[in-house]
Amino acid sequence: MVSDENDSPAIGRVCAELLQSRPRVINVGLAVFAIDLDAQDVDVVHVDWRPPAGGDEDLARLLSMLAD
Amino acid sequence: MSVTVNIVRAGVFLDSVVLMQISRELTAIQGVEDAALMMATPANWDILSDAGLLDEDTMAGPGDLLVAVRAQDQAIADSTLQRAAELMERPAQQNNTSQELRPLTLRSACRQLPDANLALISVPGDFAGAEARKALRAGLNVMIFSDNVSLAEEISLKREARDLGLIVMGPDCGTAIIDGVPLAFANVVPRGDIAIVGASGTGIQEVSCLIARAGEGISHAIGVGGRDLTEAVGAISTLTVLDWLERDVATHHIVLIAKPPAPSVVDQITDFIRSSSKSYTVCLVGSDDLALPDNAKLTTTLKDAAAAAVKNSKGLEALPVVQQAPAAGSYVRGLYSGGTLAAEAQVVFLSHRQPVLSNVPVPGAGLFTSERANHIMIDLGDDRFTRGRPHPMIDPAVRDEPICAALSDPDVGAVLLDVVIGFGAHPDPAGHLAGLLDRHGRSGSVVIASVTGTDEDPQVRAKQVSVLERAGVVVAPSNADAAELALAGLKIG
Amino acid sequence: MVDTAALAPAIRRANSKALEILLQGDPVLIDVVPAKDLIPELKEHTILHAGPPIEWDRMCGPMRGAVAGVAVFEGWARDLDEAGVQASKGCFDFHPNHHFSAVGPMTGLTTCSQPLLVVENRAAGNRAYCTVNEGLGKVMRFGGNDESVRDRLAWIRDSLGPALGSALQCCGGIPLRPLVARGLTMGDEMHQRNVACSSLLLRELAPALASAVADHSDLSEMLAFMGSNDQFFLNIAMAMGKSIMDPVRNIEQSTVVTAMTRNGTDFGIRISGLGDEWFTAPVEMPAGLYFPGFSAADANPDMGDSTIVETIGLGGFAMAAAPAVAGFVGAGSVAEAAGITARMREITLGEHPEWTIVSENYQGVPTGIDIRLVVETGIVPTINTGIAHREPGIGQVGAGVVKAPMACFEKALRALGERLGIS
Amino acid sequence: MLRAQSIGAVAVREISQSVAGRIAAVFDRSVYVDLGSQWICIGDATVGNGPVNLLLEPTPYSGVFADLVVDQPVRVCAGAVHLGKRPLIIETAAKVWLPPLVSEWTKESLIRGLDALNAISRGRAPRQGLSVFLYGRGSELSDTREAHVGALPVFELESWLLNRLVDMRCLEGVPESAQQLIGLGPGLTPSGDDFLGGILIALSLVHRQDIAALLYADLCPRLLTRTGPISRTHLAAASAGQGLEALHLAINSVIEGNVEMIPTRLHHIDRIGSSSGWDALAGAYVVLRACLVQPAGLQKRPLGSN
Repeated sequence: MVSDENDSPAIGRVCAELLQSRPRVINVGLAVFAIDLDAQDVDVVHVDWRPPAGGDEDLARLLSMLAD
Repeated sequence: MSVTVNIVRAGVFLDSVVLMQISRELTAIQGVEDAALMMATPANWDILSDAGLLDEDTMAGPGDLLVAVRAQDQAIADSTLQRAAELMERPAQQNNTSQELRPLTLRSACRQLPDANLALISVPGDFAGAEARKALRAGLNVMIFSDNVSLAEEISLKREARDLGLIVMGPDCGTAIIDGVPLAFANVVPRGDIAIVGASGTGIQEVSCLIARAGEGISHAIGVGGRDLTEAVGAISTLTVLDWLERDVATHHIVLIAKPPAPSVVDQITDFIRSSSKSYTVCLVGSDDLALPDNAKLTTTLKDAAAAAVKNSKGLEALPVVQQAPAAGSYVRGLYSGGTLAAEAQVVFLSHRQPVLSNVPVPGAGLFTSERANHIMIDLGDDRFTRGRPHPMIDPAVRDEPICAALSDPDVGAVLLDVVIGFGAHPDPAGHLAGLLDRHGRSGSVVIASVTGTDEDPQVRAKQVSVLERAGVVVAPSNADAAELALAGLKIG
Repeated sequence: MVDTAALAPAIRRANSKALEILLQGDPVLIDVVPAKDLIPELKEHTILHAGPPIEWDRMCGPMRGAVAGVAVFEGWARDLDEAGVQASKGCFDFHPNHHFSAVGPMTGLTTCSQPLLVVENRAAGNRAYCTVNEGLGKVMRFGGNDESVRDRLAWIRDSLGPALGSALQCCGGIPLRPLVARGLTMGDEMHQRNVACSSLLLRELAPALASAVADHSDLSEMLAFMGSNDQFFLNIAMAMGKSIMDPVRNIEQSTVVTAMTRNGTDFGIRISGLGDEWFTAPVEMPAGLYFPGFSAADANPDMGDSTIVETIGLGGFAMAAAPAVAGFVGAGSVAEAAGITARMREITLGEHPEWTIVSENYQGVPTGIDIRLVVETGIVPTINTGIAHREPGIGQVGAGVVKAPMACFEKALRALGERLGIS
Repeated sequence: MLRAQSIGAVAVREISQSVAGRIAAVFDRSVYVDLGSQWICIGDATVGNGPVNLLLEPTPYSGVFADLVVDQPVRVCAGAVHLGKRPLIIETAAKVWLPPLVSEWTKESLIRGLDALNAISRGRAPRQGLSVFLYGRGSELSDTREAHVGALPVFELESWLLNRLVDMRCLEGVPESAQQLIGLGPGLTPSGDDFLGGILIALSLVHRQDIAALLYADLCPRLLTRTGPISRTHLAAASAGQGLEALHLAINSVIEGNVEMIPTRLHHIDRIGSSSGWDALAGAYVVLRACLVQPAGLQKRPLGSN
């Protein structure tokens, strides 16, 4: 199965969809925000984020240009 | 009449230390006269028998573990045995916790939560743009908590979001309440029909909490970032939110909190409001220079904005009497974790014709450089202070040194502080402050604070207030009131 | 001025195409044929080896041992010493298997008279080759080179190879896609563990083999050889991997890895969008389980073309399907096995629709390694591997896992940046 | 794949003589394996060296034993132990651990050591168990049941040891009451067993394996019915003069009068079970103190180094 990111992004979602239902959150960064959301029974997935390319700035810059 | 019960666990071997801990815990239970966990050897059999801990029907061999309890009644004895069984299981349970593999990338997180609709990004600013872009391309709305995101990046992200029918909240946006769910730095406020759209976090927090304290509620609160109303960004996110709110049936009134917008975006905003079916309060902290349509009211402080938004603003007016000794110094030093709160304090001072300096000056205030003999309002959440350090709302210790310096400054008569609670904030900022004041000792200056929050917040506003009051801090009902009190204190002197 | 905004969509399209070709691969084992009949370039004194290109002076012990052994086997040298002298004088022509649609396990030596398994990818129409598995213990792929090793090679050349060839022709070939799918549900990951697939293959092949071999004692010997060798299928899986990945090569702007391989000295990868260039870095030492009497001190650095199976999403990538193999990783719990596969999902573009993992609710194995994801996450492919003794002629001393070196992927990413004009 | 970093002599023997067994007990950091005639303990480095212990090389994985369940099969094959159904494979070839030797010592060094141990253990030893005998008579100083029950047997055992140590002509048998110590008191290995183990080990260290053999021969038939299998395992090793490394180091520092080392060594004693280390030390103390009482005229063999 080809994963989503190979398809074109979901352009033209129903506007204001964000305000019409409880948020479902992907948390990238401070874990405390995910913990708070989880405590409120909000669907949340925390990303164990770390700097891309182990912090190598050159590679990170290159990646940012090549990234989807 | 005491009751003795035994259970035998054949072939169960628990570590000696664990056996001892369980014995201790059982003996400490109310109503338990004696308890022991021992290997059921003949020698121990005698010991337990002498201690009245042996049920004569119990059968066990030397390789078995015997749990023996003597308690006041059967119920206590049984529940104690139950507890013993639980405690004996505990190590096994700990072992069984399988480490859940957390996704390392936004991409794999999306696979885990395919119907996600929002990415909350709080990675260092240098990386936030890249993560936000990935989120947008995965069809997610984005809230960028991170600061230190470049203007060019912000513009490019917001344009991309607009094209995708999505929104970028922030950057440097600490607060949102969406469909009743507080995100990042936000307070637990009742649901209601007032929406708040603001440049930055603490302004939204203050207004939403004041509205809650006046007995009304919030439909949504959205932070759009401090630069959204600049000419460069062109109010992209603000206009998106206003558009969404226009169609949101839960919202009847909208509070827009902003710094004075760029002339080029003023028209867009006022045109939108004019054509809107809803009513508005526009809070331009520090400026009353804006012509608005009839369905909008202009205010210059957060407190006035809250009062204008609610139907009955009685709950917002009580001011405490200053009980402190007259201040010795002549100037007020405001040390803020919230930028909009620092701006509001300047507005209050300017309205009393008191000149004031700040690192984030409102129109009419001067830019603080290094001169001290002035009223000075510092925003410690400003990018310049937070690069590489936690925000003062997460780690109040960031503010310790400036507070001590202000308290030791003979020119300073009153120290003005904000204490912001709610999700995301420090678990006990008042306690931290009280501890600091206690260590620093009393000095001539008055410490005046307000607590932005509600009693439903995890830290509980009432408790924070009482901790501060016990520490000798004068606590005002709102940030604007705190600034008023600081001036009043000086006037008494 | 490069239009960087157009890059991402172009890469996405290229990778979609790469993944499509990868997932459509339909490998069928069709024949066993002497190498010289398949690869015209494979003349006398030409030796194909595992991994990226390497010359004699940089070869590791086991590979040198195998070179000496194969030279004697082919009759180019009277004994091992003479073979060694010839090698050091440059009498042999060395090339990677990968340059000739071939792969080989461990030392991976391929020479003209050895019979090769032929796998045809019926979706793309290409073929790939691999030698027949020699069994366990002292074998040439682990650098073994004594008489017993050469005798077995001769038997494979003269008896088993031709018999397998006839049998396969007789039964019309064996489709590998469904066979591997079944093997995965039976606990194989096709690198470290091939018990199920070897058995399934034998079951398919036995009737045809019985018709092809007239002499009962010969047949019995062949069945015993294949039946006693749990890894017999490994070489077929490798040829299969090569046949699937070769058509994925040379797709402009694609960041998909088309080959990973090692020669005991260097680890090398190829990227679809970067043609046939090798990006190499020093190979790492495997970590794993040693046979009694051996330890990490005896181990040779990682070696072999077998990493082609990881390249298509098997081996370490399919660890969750084969918890038994996780024992080689360390504590070896089922959760750890699943964890390795989950980590590989972070660096791959898709999942195989038919090769599924039962315990993961029939999720497909992660496949299509994207160098961008490897560099970004810092997660390198996990590879299941056998461990050879560092001295020539001793053979396998253990099995374990090894990480692909990150430097290969970084080099490739930089090269891609240059190629696209954005370095 | 796990590897042993060190292995006790008893464990080596058991593994070499066994082909199969079962998981007998599972703890966070160790498992006991029943190999038929004897149990051995497989654990991480925190378990410490000992005669029945196989210590694993450090691994990056936690909860190595988490999936093992009591009664799962154990197989020994080509020097590797396969634990459980999955199995967890442990390569056992490793350095064999033997107890450290006692270096140069004299009666004076022993007096110094015993005085220091006595002084330090007062207030430092755990209240439960039998460690009270390190500094007192037990029943007067402790309110634990095991100390009360153990007071008489300890006294009789000590008298017997004294007679046996000082008088080569003494043929007195092991006092009947000694068996009351078997399986006495709290802990996975009851305190009385640890105490007896300490006596056996100390007897070996002062070269009185003859007395140790006598005592163990008397205790042995009763162990099966009076205490559990883990105690039996440790007592069997103690009868050969081997105990946990921490215990040996502590006893050695006492015999050598290495007063500065004693507090550190007692720290390591703390880590053996809840009181097991101290109970064993108390047993050793009883033996060592009896050694001092030897009237000069009756001393048949010089106190010297081994």
